[in-house]
Amino acid sequence: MMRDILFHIKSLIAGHFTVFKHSFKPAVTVEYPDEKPIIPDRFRGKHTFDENACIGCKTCMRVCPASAVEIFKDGNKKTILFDYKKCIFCGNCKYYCPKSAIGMSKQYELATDKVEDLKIEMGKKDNE
Amino acid sequence: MNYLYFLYIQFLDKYGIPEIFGDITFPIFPFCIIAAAIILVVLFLVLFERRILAVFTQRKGPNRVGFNGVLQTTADAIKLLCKQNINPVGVDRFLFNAAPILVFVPIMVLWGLIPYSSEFVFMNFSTSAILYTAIAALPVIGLILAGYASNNKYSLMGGIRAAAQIISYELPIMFVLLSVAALASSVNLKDIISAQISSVWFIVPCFAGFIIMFICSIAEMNRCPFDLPEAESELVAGYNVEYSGMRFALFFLGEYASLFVMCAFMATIFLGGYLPIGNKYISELIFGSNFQFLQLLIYFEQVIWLLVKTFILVYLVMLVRATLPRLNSQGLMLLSWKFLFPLSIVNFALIMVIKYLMVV
Amino acid sequence: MTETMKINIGPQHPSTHGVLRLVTELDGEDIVSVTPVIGYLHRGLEKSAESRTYLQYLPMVDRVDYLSGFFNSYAYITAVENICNIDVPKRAEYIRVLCMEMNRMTSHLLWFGTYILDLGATSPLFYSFRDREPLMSLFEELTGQRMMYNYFTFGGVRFDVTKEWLDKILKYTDEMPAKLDDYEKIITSNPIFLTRTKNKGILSKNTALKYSITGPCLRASGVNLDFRKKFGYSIYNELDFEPPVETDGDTFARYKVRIAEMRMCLSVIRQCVDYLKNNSGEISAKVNSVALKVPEGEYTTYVESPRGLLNCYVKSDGTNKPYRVKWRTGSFYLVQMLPEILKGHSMHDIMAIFGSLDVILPEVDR
Amino acid sequence: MIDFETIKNKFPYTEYVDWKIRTNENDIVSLLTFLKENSEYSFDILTSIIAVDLNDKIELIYQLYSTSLNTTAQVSTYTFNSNAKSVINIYKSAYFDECEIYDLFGVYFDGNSNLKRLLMPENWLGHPLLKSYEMKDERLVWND
Repeated sequence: MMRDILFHIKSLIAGHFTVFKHSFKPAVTVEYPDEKPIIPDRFRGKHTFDENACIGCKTCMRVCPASAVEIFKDGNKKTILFDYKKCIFCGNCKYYCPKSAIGMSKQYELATDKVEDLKIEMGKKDNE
Repeated sequence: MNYLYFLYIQFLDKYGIPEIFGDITFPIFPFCIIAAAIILVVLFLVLFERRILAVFTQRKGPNRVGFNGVLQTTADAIKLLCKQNINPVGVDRFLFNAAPILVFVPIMVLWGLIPYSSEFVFMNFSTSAILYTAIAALPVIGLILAGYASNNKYSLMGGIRAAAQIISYELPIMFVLLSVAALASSVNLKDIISAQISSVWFIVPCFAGFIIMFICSIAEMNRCPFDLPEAESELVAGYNVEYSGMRFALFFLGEYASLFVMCAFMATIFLGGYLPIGNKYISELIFGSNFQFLQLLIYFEQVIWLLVKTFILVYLVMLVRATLPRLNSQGLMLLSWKFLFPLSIVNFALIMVIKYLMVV
Repeated sequence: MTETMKINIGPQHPSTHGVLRLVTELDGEDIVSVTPVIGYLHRGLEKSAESRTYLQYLPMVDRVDYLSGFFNSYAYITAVENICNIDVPKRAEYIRVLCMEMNRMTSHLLWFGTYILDLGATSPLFYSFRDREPLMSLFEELTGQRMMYNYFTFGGVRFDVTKEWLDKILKYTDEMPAKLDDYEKIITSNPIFLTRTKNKGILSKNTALKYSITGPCLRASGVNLDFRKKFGYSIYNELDFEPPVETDGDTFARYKVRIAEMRMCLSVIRQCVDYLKNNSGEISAKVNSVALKVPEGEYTTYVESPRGLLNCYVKSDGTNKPYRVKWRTGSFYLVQMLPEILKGHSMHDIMAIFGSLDVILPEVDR
Repeated sequence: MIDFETIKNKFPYTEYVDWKIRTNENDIVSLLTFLKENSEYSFDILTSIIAVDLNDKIELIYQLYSTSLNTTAQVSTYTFNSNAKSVINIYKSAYFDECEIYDLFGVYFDGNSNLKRLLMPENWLGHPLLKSYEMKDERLVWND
């Protein structure tokens, strides 16, 4: 009984001391908007599109689980439409593109207050 | 306080207003002082707690609003004040509105009982220590009413838990207070402090009592690990689950005001209250004993000593909060009735023996 | 006879870890009966499989249980690989096991933090999240994302690991035991924690088997059933480890099993890193994932996930889409068992017991 | 190794290949009881029940695991009229499984008196995992 109580008191003190000890360690916080986290190279952020490399095989459309990507082929002109309402950033379109025309950038701040902004068309050519 | 009263009567006398009017209206002054002090202290305490908890967990805490985050809690308070007061369907309107006030007012009275310096006591009753414990138990009525009036089962359970808790933890406090009163031969808080000038601080003879008092005070202010009435992970928010806006702010204010006042009370009866370490005032050492405003300076210094002691205790309370998980109701009862209550009686008996030896 | 009170715990509640609804009947604070209501997070993952190709479905399986995505990918991928008879290179298997064990570590760390938070202590939550963060960053570095990895492919893994990456893991495994000791100092012998967990929510061996409980909860009840050890799938039969077993079957035993399992994970991770550092090889068999030809057949994988046995049943009818995919998850059966384990306890113990089971709701509803 | 002859003698319409047993839908309860209670096998865990819609019939697959033998077994049966025998008296864990199959496939289990929708809402129309299922509920208007 007495030994139990002593043991409990000892463990309580040890617990408090462990928490107290942590107050001397530096903070691990990343203060986000001021201080950006380090983004690794393989990060899957917003897509990039190289219209010259694209051959219009539409593999990306076939491998996308959420049907978030669409390729429009009009002669030589290829455009791609990403729907970020649906996209789950799985990277399938990037991984299985035979010509590496689709890439994924490190851009991750994609929040917007307009729904229309979430549909992004890439690869428009001005010359008609 | 007497000086303030004297000034006020003199001021009224100048305009020919009778003294009786002054007697009746004078309490407005301490009321205003306490209200302002509570808001200031609570704003600081909340910030202090958030920063301290952040330090314990290797975070930074609020550091955006104002210089290094000092205005964070002020901004939070303004936000709470601007929020809509929601009256949920089916609440008992009168009790629902009265409950936060019933929680807050007794705590405000408690603030008036603490001697902040040897001349700065708002209410100096001859039995102020006893009165303190009596009033400290009152906020629970507000909690029960809040739980009952909210028309919410979680709130009701929170309120009932609060009642059960306060009953179990009131008794050990009384016994500890009795032993302190026996040591000081008085139940007046100022006398208890003056008794500590001549002898040691009462924490030395009555260390077990201090531990009991510390645990019971945490239980009385419903803080972790005794936060069963508002247990977030079980009862969502317990008795204040339906409250919003200003009424919620009152609960919040009451919680932190009671945290401060409980710690101040413990500092008063165990750590010598406003007494400095070694009974030597720093201002006396600096300015010499012939300095003109020495007495005034000493009053201020006494307040600072009390604040320092209080905040050391507040820090300890926060360390406990950061470390311990919440008790369950069986553990709560067991701790109180099987451990603290017998220990407080033993402590009381021990103190009586010490007192007897001291007198002889 | 007192009148009982019905109280709804959830679906929106701070500690149901998702959207579980427990219709609880209370007598005072004592529980008379509990009825779990699930389905608030049903996303139709099994139906979605039928309208997608094998490759299209692959990124979605990470979301069955978002805390241990690698296990789900592994279960699905091995099922498909076995139907197609694809041989996976050994290095790829080692990388897979390494990822899975790291994932088990993150999952248990998250469980530890949230469970202690359920009990009311705040600091350990932040410590466990702090220690989970390096692993998440390592995952991000390797796979590109912190939770929804899409890293395993049919026939292997997508990228090879680098030496620096492995060194970072070794550093982590060296630092971690001391941190686990810190957790234990705060919690394990804490008297409040002991009163709240000892002899609470006892799950006897027979009840556990009757309700097909698997994983740490079963091992805490004294049954040494770990499919990694028993089946030795992947390369687990080459690794040296001993799953921890406790006999009490109470909440505290489950806590101890998980803490011991974290230490075991670290040793398994170290063994995998050793192999990967000293051996090189292919990381993926040559498989045309886009036009994957899956012959007719069916296969069930048995994977030991952090929450118990994870089965993935895949039936193929020879087309490019799975005919039927069925997920069997550990949490589903844990939720079913809740009425039995909570009976006779008080309101306080609901969260203490429920938290110790480590139920993840997305996995229950799929 | 399993002695298939004894099973074959007891349940004549049973096929057996490599721990995969296919049986008549009437025999399923007695076969599972036999597999569980026979001390030689003692399949004590029913890991899951899988239902597969084969258009004209529904296949029910009972996956068993034996802790003593450390082996899995797969017992399957067909149901043609969406009616099956409940096994909750043998394996308690089957309750949620059967509710789920009732919910998603519309199979009724005789002997399970408390069948309810488990994952879908109570008032959902149809059984989603059937191959013939189409979402026809007009109450649900999706906002695209």
